[in-house]
Order: sequence, then C-alpha cells, then structure tokens
Amino acid sequence: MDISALIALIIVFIMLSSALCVLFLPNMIAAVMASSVISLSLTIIFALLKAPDVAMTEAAIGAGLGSLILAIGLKRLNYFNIESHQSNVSGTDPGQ
Amino acid sequence: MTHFANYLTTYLTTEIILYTGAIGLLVIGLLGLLVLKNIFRLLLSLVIFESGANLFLVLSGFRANGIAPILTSTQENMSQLVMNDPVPQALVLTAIVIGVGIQALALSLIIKIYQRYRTLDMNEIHRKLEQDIAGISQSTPLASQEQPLYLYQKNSLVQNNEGEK
Amino acid sequence: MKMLSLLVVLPLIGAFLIPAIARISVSIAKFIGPLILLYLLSITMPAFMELQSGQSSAIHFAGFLPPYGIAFYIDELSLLFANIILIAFLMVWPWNKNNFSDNHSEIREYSLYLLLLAASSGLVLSSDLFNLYVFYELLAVASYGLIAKQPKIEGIASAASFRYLLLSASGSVLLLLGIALIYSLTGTLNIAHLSSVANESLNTFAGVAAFLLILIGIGVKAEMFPVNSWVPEVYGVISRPLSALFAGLISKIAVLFIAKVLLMVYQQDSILTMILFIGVLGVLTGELIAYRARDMVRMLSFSSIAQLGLVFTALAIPGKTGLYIAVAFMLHHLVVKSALFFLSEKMHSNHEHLKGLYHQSPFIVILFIFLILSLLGIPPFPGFWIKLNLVLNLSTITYGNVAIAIVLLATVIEAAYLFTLVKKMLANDESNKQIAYQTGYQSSYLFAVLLAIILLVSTFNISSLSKSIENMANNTN
Amino acid sequence: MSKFSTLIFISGLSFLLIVITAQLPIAHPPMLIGQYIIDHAVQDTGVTNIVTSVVLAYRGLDTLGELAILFTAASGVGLLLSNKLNTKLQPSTKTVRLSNSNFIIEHALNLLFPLLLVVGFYVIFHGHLTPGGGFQGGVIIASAFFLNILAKPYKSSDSEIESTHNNLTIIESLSGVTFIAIGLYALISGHDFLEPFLSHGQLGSLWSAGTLPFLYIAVGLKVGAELSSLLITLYDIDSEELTD
Repeated sequence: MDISALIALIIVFIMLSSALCVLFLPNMIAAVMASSVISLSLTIIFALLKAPDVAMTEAAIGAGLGSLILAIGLKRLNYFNIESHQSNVSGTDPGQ
Repeated sequence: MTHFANYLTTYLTTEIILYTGAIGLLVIGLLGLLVLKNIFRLLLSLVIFESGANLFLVLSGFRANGIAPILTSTQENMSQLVMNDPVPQALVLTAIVIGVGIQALALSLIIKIYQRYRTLDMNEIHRKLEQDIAGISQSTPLASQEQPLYLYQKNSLVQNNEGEK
Repeated sequence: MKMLSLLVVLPLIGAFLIPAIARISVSIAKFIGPLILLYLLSITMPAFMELQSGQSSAIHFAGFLPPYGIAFYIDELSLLFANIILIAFLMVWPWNKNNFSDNHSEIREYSLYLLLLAASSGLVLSSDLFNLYVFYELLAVASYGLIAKQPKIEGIASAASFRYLLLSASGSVLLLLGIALIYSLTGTLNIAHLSSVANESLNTFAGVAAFLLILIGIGVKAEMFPVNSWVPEVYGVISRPLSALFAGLISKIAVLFIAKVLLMVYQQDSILTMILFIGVLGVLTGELIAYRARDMVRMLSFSSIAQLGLVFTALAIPGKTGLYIAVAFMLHHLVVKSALFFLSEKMHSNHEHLKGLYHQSPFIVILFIFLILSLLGIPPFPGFWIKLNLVLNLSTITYGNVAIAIVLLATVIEAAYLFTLVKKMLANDESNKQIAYQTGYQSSYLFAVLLAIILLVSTFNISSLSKSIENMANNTN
Repeated sequence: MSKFSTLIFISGLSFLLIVITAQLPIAHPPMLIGQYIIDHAVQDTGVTNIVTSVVLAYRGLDTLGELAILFTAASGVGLLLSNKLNTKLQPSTKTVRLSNSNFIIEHALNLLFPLLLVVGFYVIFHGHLTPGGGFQGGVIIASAFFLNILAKPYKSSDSEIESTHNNLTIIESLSGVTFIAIGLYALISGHDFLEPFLSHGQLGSLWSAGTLPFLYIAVGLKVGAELSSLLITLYDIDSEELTD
C-alpha cells in the first residue's frame, strides 16, 4: 500500500466519521464544525486527486464561506450557545 | 498475514478508497435527509449529499499516474504528459458554487420559517403548513391575511424546545 | 440564427441590470423586462416562420464545435417552445401589481422573472447535459425565490418553498450524479455525441442506473409520480398566474429535458417499460387524490399530476410516435391547465362555496365546462383525438393493455369529480351567490378567454394541426 | 419500524452504488472530449491552466449560468430577508448594534485586510496561469470585506450600510454586464457568443490568453460583490428577531 492510499484511507475515515457527527451530534455548533471538517477533508482529497483548482474552490467556498453562512444561520436561529444542547430557547440574547 | 497485506496492496488503491468515501458521503447524506426532523440538520445533510456527488464527479476524471492539468515551465514535451481530465474539474467548480448559493437561500428560508412557526421540527411545520393552506383556501383568495409578524411574535413568546429532539 | 443565443443572454443581462437601474429610476427598470420579452419575440417569431420543415441548425458557443464546446440545437420543436415561453412570460408578467410595499422587493421580483425566463429558454435549446443541469438549477433557484415571496403569507410560502427546495435540491444532486456516471462511462456530455456512443457504453447496468438518477432528478420538476409531494403545497400558496406558469409551462420544459435524453440516448425496452409504469401510476394516484379534493387549487394540481402521467405514458411508446403524442399532450395540457388556473382566480377556491356560480356569472361556467370537456377527452375536442391516438398506440407495446385499462379508469374517475363540480356550479343556491364569484385580476380572465379561443380554433383545425406536430416530432433529431 | 425500513433502503442503495461503481472504468476514463481539450487548449486559448480554458472558453456558458445562479440566490436572500417593513412596524426593537469586538481584533484586522485583498486579486489575476481564479479570489475578497463588518459592527451606521449596499449592487451589475458584453462584442462582430478574441500573447505571461483574464476579473468582482451583499444581508443584526 503506497503512501497516498494510506493518506486517502485516513482522510476518508475522518470524513465519514465527521459526516456521521453532523447527523447525530446534539450540539449544533459541533455539527456545523463537523461539516466544515468534511469540507477540509474533501480539500485534501481533491489535492490528492491532482485537482488543485477544485481543492482551492472547496477550501474557499465549502470550508470557508459555507461554514460562515451556516454559523450566521446558527446565530439567527438562536442555536449559538455552546453549553446547553437543548438550545434554541426563545428570548435569550444571541450575542451573549 | 502477508497474504492479507498483499491482498490489501493489490486491491485497496487510492481510487477505490476515495470511491468508497464518495459513496459513504452520498449514503450518509441521504440517510440524514430521510431520518432527521430538524430542518437545519436537513440542510446540513443536503450539503453532505452534494459533497458526495462532487467527489464522485472529480473521481470520474482521475487517471492513474495523471498529473494536474496545468502546464509548468519544467515540462518539456507536451504530448508525453498524462494529464487528468480537466472537464470534470471545471464541472465540479460550477457545482460547488451552485451548492453554496442554494445553501444560502435555504438558510434564509429556514430563518423565515422560524419567524413564522417558532419551530424547526419538520413534521410540525408540515402539519401547520397543511392547516394554513386549508385556511387560505377557506378564506377568499385575494384577501387572505396573515397575522402580522410583530403581533404573532408577541403572542407566542413561549419557551419552545421542539427544534431539537 | 446566431442571434437566437440572445434568448438566454438578453434576459440575463436584463436581470443583472435591473437592480442597478432601479437605484437611478424605478420606472425605467420596470419596463426593461417587457421590452426584452417583446424584442426576443420579434427575433424568434420570424425565425420560427422561416425555418423550413425538417431543417435544423446548431448555435455554437465560444467558437468551439459541439462535442468540445456547448451548442444549442435549433429545430421546429425547440423554436416552438421558445415562442411559447416568451408568450407565457408576457402573460404572467407582474404588470401592475402593487403587492409589495417597497420598490426594492418588486425590482428583485422582476429580476427573478427574467432569470426564470433565461433558464427556461436555455433548457429548451441546449443540447449539452451539464449545461442543461446548470439551467435546471437556475430554474430551480429562481422558483424557490418566487414561491417564497408571496405578499401577506410570507411565512407559509417560505415553508412550502423550503419543503420544495429539499426535494428539488436532492433531485438535482441525483441528476448531477447521473451526469457524473454518464461522463465516467462515455467521456462526453453532448447529447448528439452521446447517442452515437450509447450502444457500446451505456447499454450496461450502470448506464441504466444513470438514466434512472436523471429521471428522478428531473422528475421533481416534471411532477413525476413518486416525487411530486410538493405540488399541492406550492400551488396552494402561490398566486394563480404563477401556478399557471408552473403547471402549464415549467413542468413541460422538464418533460422535454427527459424526452431529449430518452429519445436520443436511451431507447431500450426495459427503460420504456419503466417509464410506462411511472406514467400509469402517476395518472392513477393523481386522479384518485383529485377525486377526494374539496378545493379547486388542490384538484387542479392533482389533475395536473395525472396529465403529466399521461405524457410519460406517451413517452413509453418507442420512437417518434411517442414523442408526437407526448408533445401533443403537452401542448394541450399547457393551454387547458393554464386557462383553468387563470380562470380559477375568478372563482372561490372551496367547492362548497362554488354553488350557484352559474347564476352569478354564466360565461365563466360555460368556459369552465368547455375546458374540462377537452381535458377529459370528450369528442370532438382536441383532448379526445390525442387520447384516442395514445390508446391506439399503447395497444402495440408490452403491458400496453394494462396501461389502456388504467388510463380509461382514470378518465372515468376524472369525469366523476369534474361533473360533480359542474353540477354544484349549476345548482341554484341563492345564499352562495356573492361568495362564489371573485373579483380577480381582469387580465387573468382575459388570458383564460384567449387560451380558450386558441383551443376552440384548434378544435376546428385538428387534422392540419396534428399533421404539423407529427412532422415536427419526426424532424427532431 | 419506519427507521428499520429506512435502514434496509439505505443499505440496499449503498450496495447498488457499489455495484454501479464496480462497472466504471476506474482510473482509466474514456476521455473522449477531455483528451482533445488537453491537446488543443494551449493553441486555442493560450492559457497554461487548462481548467481555466474549460471554465471560461469551452464551457463559458456554464460559467455565465453559474454567475446567474449566484445572483439569483443573492436576490432571493435579499428578497426574503429585507425586513424594511418589519423594522418600521416594530419601533420597540432598538438599533443598537452588538459590539462584541475588541481592540485586538480591530487592529489585527487592519493588518489583515489589505493582505487579504492582495491575495484575492492575485488569485484572480493569475487565474489563467496557476490554480485559482475568479471564484476563489472573489470569495477571498468577500471574506475580507465581511471581516471588516464583523470586527467593527458598531462603527457602521445605517446610512453607511445603505451606501455599501448601493455600491455592491452597482459593482454586481456592472461586472455581470461586463462579462456578457465581452461575449456580445464577439457575437456582434460576427463570431460566436463568448468567443475569445485579442491575441494570445506570450504563453505563461500575465498579459496572455486574450480576453480570458478580463472575463475572470469580471467573474471575480461579481462573485465578491454578490457574496459580500449576501453575507451582509444574512448578518444584518437590525432585523435580529429575538433580541427583546
């Protein structure tokens, strides 16, 4: 097994486990972070596949902008609190 | 043991592993779309689903021992080069940008839904939506009035935890 | 001919410009859309008239020949649909609506309409799979925005739009996956080029799976059987002219996409049988749910699902005959269903409240009866001849007899609920008179009358019309 | 029970996908059009990054459609979240902006902002030579401007935000129109829409590849302006609903 296959194996493992995290982690911020991890792993995979343009796009748009948009969404839906996973309580100040 | 290692080296090539990854993303994304109830998480599953398709598309242009489709000054003979297919890469570039546009639009729809229904649970939203549509058809079509948003909010400032199960 | 690429480009430039011009003058920005529509009509109409029967040509982009670059194929069918799109957009253009309290939203709505127009024209003309995907996505994204922005019921409309978005975007991913499969099997995206390599590369299990993925993906917009749960919700919240556009035009464009791929690339028996089953199931479920509906819009939307099921059933007939019947069905349904949606603006939505409409406004009821008679397929209206043709041709294919039985059964069900409704309208119920009749937009009423006149004229010219459609289908490459 | 059936469905689907994948020519794609493009792209368009030639020349119409989709999404977000009506009806919601910024963030930003802009424009200008291009550079520029708003939220007043929106709209429109106008010029002068003109220049130099760099600059500006306006609309704290 050559080195690139080994890297691919590790990255795919990380990617798939964080995909499951996105679905089942109770905390929404963690879920969004996990989806950003998926994008980062995809970036590495695209680089492995000799597709530098796609890797750059995925890094800038998927990992950067996409996660930013989702994070703003969390804030506006009042999910932006780290402690309680029973988040989304109306009446709390999102900025706290 | 060596037999097993040989087996791995022969069949577990990079492409096979990455195809597994793409199929895994597709399956997990679809699983999320089918079983989850929270609409924000549904959006996240949709993003995963899209990533799987993108990875699949890039893999369709991958060649064994191919290099990136970019000329550099060190390459001498053009015709000797084995380059990866540039077309799928360009297509994925397009698909990624389209994906982020849909993501933003979906998010603003979620915010709008949350303002109206105060919940993120898909089943509940579906139920209330059916009621509301029935209500629209009962009243006269052009004069259908939604309760103004600011009134609605004041009346329903109740604690709700329905969004997350 | 090259100027026909403006059909896509000009609406886009208009859509980009409108927000900027609105900063200077709102009233100028309002006229950009109609001006573009009229100008495009003045290009497309002559092109359609001048196009000889059987003649077709291609528009290349960026100076590269078709398999390598993107190309539009121009033939009679695509030009006919391009014309229909322009006329339909002229009809549903939000001429004098003052629904929005601020200009800002109104201007953005004009942009969205133009983007929808560009996407529709692109979908009809383009012959490159990925380019079709891009236009399909543009169509989808523009329609999410248009559905969600309904004045006064914004929250409800957003919920309907989001449920539609989830289904439609998942469908788009499947479509992309199908395209990826086709690309990895064949290495090309041009449909004409694909048809030349289909026999050796796409005749496998993976090739059929790719078609299935594409079918499910586009099926969402085409109101195809398993993926049409969005239809009643969306049509329940959007305005009637917009419903007319979606049910009448947009679904047909999606079917045309499927027909292109099916006819050019996949003519295998297994796939045709599958399409037949999907179509027949769509007809049956649509009519059964429409039978139980107690609401005008709901009834119309489920009957539209059933009618598109008929179109799919027609596509299951192999070769050009299938395309001919499908196109005839599409044109017929386009006219009738749009007219019904336009007309429904004048009626109360609830069936119980429609009692005694005849005594309030007899002309509307007569118009309604005329339209549904053709929809049902009662002789001598055009719907009858198309259904007859369908049944005759279905008898020649495998499982055709089952399909005929189900189609006839569905027609009976349809007749049952439509005539019950008509009976209610004709009833003499004094108490309901004031409610049944609505004062909708006069323009909608006018368009309904116009479409009914088109239907009436085509009733008298049915033989020449069917001949020209048949020619058109045969000349499609 | 329904979860069980979902699991069966999903496992069946993954099995099917694996079967399909096994039939694909893995790592040896047929490349009917890909090989031609690799062989001819340099003579045809004069770029060294062949992906750019596909994005802007061979499949330029896709890119136009993609810009239109991004524009549509931004319009849709603006249409949905422009809460001008709401804020008028809700006099109780105050317009005090949350100031969760501090000295360090602000000054780090002052250092970072020009750097980000330079990187963004570098990526755009070298799109035809190296990986990257209008989309990636546009996102970097958008993030630079958005960081500015994140770090100094209380410093921007309503009128400033309004004028930012105005400027962004105009940049958005003009860059989109520029892209189409370059294409239309070719159409009017008797070629195909979007056909590259101007000379190819010295292969590998910054001023080469004819009109393609100009197209990428237009793409970059449009993407940057659109994403900035999208982010600003989404982030608009004024219309934050649950602050009472």
